[in-house]
Amino acid sequence: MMEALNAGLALLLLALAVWTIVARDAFAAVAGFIAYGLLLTLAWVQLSGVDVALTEAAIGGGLTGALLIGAVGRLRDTEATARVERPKALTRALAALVAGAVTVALALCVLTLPDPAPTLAPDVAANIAATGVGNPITAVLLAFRAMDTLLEAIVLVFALIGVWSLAPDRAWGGRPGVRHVADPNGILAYIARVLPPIGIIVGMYIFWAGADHPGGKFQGATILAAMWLLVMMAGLTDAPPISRAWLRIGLVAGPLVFIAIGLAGAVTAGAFLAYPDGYAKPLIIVIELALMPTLALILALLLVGAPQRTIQR
Amino acid sequence: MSVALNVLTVVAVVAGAFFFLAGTVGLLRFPDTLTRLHALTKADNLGLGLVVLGLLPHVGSVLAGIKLVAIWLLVLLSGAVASQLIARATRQRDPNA
Amino acid sequence: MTTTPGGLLLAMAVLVPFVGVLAGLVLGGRNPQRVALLTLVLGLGIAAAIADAYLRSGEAVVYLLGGWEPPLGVALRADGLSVVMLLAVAVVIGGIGVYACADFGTPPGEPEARRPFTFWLLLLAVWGSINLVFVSGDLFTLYVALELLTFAGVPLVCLDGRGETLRAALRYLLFALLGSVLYLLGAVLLYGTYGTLDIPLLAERVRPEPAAWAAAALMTTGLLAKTALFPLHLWLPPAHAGAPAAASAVLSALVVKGSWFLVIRLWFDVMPGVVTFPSAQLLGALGAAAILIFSVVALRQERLKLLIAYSTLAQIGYLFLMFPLAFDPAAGLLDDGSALAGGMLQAISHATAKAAMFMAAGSIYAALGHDRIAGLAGIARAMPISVLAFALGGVALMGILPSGAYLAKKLLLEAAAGSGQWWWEVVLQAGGVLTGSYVVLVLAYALRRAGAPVELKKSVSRIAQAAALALAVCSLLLAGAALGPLPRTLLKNPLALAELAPVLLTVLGGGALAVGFGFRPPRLPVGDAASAIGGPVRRATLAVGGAFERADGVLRRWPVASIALLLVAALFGWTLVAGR
Amino acid sequence: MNEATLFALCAVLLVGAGLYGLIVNPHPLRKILAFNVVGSGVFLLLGAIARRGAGAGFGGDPVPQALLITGIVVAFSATALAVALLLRLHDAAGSVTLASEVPPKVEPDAGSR
Repeated sequence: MMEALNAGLALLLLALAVWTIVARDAFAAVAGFIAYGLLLTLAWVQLSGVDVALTEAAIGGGLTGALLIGAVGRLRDTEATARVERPKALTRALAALVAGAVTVALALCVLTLPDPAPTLAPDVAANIAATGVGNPITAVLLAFRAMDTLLEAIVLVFALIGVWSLAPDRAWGGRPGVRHVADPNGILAYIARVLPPIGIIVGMYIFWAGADHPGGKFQGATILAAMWLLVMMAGLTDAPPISRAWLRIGLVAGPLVFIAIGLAGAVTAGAFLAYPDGYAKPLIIVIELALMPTLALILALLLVGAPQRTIQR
Repeated sequence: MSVALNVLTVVAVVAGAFFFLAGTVGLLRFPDTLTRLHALTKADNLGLGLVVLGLLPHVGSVLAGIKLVAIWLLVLLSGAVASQLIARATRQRDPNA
Repeated sequence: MTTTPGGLLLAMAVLVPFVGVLAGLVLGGRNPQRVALLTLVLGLGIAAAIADAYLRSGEAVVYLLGGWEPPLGVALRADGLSVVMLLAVAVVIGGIGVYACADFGTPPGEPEARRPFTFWLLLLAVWGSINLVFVSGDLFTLYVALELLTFAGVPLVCLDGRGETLRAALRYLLFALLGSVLYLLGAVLLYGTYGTLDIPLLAERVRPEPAAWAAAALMTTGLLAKTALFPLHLWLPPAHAGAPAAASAVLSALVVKGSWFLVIRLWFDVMPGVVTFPSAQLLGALGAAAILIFSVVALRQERLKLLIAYSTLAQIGYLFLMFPLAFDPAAGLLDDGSALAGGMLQAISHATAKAAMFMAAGSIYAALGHDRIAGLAGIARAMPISVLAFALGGVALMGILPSGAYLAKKLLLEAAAGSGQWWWEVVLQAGGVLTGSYVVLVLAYALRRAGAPVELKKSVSRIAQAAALALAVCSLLLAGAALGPLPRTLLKNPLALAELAPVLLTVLGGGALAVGFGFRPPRLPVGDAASAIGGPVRRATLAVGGAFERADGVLRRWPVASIALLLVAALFGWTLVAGR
Repeated sequence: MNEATLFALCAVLLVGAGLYGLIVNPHPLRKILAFNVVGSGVFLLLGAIARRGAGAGFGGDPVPQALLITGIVVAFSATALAVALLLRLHDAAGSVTLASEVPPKVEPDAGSR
């Protein structure tokens, strides 16, 4: 039964991926991709990766989908000219050939993966007690491979600097994106008042549960970002000018706290990003708590885009 | 008693599944965005509600029941947000739609 | 594996620039520049301290992050290669930073301006990321480092915000993403097969088998796409030629070196026993093709910055010649001997020289308001420092006395002779002559006397010009510095005829090529008799040059380039499987 | 066939389909979509590998699962930067074609506005 379901899921994933590639209309392709992202979440659950599933649903499906939907609307007028540039049949055949060859070679590699598979699960199990957290993913992300998590936060900061750097010179320091206007008494504004408190609680819960159960700062931060975006879209608030001091502080607070705790570890526990005995769990929670607002701000602002409106002096 | 509950479950879940089916058919067959939205929201609201209702007698604890109902309410809210945003985007692109 | 003395410095080499980015972002205003300049000094000190720690122990500096030992944890490692690159990058970034002060100051009266603000943050971002590439010992952390480097490099391309630079940046980003996803795919296969991503542990476990072959082919190809080795170069010329001079210097001198360095890590450290003789020959052949084609295309450019961009492409080819030379056929594996030393020396002198050349070209562009090569007459008198910097950079690229690259070339030639691969000796010598051709072409125009004194539209900061000159001198000084650890026998008497002959050959041969292939070659005082012979030759060279240029144009189309990418991967896979 | 092998093969096919789209779709937005398909294929392969490494009481090897979370976030950052760049190109140049720029010796001002 489960096998048939998995096979159906895999086929559906493939069909949606092919649709995303070959659909004539860009909007249809993006819609296909969002459905694909949601189905992928089910695949993660089937592969016992509930944490990954949450991340995929929040970021892979949700935020990426919203980003692409926004872009496709603004690029409608460019689709016709792009279609003219479509490569000739020979090129497409050649492309199919080389992509197919890579696929076959990869499939052969996959089928010859060693059995039993190499795994670090026993190492994680043997060392997780030292971190004080119950969720092995959190232990990997915040202790064993904490450097990757620090770098990931920095990746987001760089991406935001990159997006901001695309602003027209006159708009530097101003508000990003466009101002949304909606009927202040409309249903959207109503929902944008009702939903955020619930969303914030859910986001905090997912973060808090992440220490011992699936979840964590990232998934929580995405929900917070989504709530902020909803309030912006309902016209209840506007994106802040990028020169605001509180915003700049918020953007760097998480990584700086992370680095500071890491350096304190170098003094007290013998290594950068090490935690003194017995303090691992509280320090991990402090780091996650500091990272969450930063991540939520960056995720939301990456969606809003580059500053476009001239600053009012 | 348990027979009656089982009957309720079967009826409610089947009815919920029917609404999902109808919503999907509507999504595929209706001519424009707004009517498709109309079809979809029925699937979300009624379909999921009926499925949750059907499952309620079978949950082990009150907490699990509250969780199920909370899921339904959250889906209602998020569905409302999404359909509002989609409808607005549609109207902005084509005011006559 | 344990942490060694000075290990924390490795983390600092990465963290200090990153903290600089964060501090600049939060302080805002004109502070990013101040923070960056302060960090330049600090970072140079850290690089020097790492070099000191390495020289003291004579072994790789290692740091276990969080105290967790691989495979569970992540280790930072700096061997000789990393130390050399850390130092070189610190020097080059320092030079670029000084140069950029003239160009990227915040205008008075404005609280904060976009161009300077982002430039200084991105400069530090590039630095921290590339340092991470040099010191990371984990293939996934290296993936993140590569992405960081790309995200920092792409916005530098389009700092000016013109449509064509935005297009160049988007092409760069998309092709680089394609490259990094192939790299990640290879890393995933390695984890699935060997259960670790740590480089020393992988080196122990990797065996020649399908997953290792596929991973090597995919990762190498992905990295080549990010390095812009022929034929995967579609993104580089417009991106490097369109960026502001200081940004071009960063991109050309440093950013492409990150992925190049990872190819070395992969081939020499992760799978020296997996790579085969034919695969190393293939890598060298791509390099040789890059040297030949792009040198000729460079000669046909009308604009100085495009010429330098194409010269970067040719020099990238040069950097891959060491792979076949380092292959030890007897043992059937890559051997890190004199070929590797030569290749590293080549990379450093290219980094310093290319930064100097882009900076000099930027100064000339700013002063003249254009960078048409044909319109450079008289500039040598008006801007002697910049022209000198360009010339010295050119000398370093040509690999003639007295430059560090000369020693690099000798080392590579020695390796070629030692392994009996005479064909690479030909390529090495021809490459020097080809490089000579476009340097001579530019200098021939720049040194020409103008009818009237050149009118400069804008005076260019002397400090900026001096920074370019200083970097160019650095690339020459490397010769002296490298003589320390290298065997004395390499260079006995620099004034002996045997040493001077190649210099003359390179310059004169280069001059001949410049006349033959140049799009608008310098006019020579030749009589009718000479032009009667010259005519047919010139027609032939024009035809060849045109053909190369068209080939370059075809290869820079997206579908062609991306199919070429997968074909290169397939070729590497095939040479790895069939070549043993 | 167990679920790990099934989804690993599915992942490989996704990579192939995405690579094809990345080559032939001329519109940059479609290339970004195709890149995301390739990326998710690579992630799914790593997920399948994690599942194969189940043990010590975990349903999957936690290390690759943690890498996946980092990978998904990095891919999102890349997508956000690419989309912002694309939209800015659209505003500045009016077209979004990636075709080679016109060589400056023919028409010096081509491509800019």
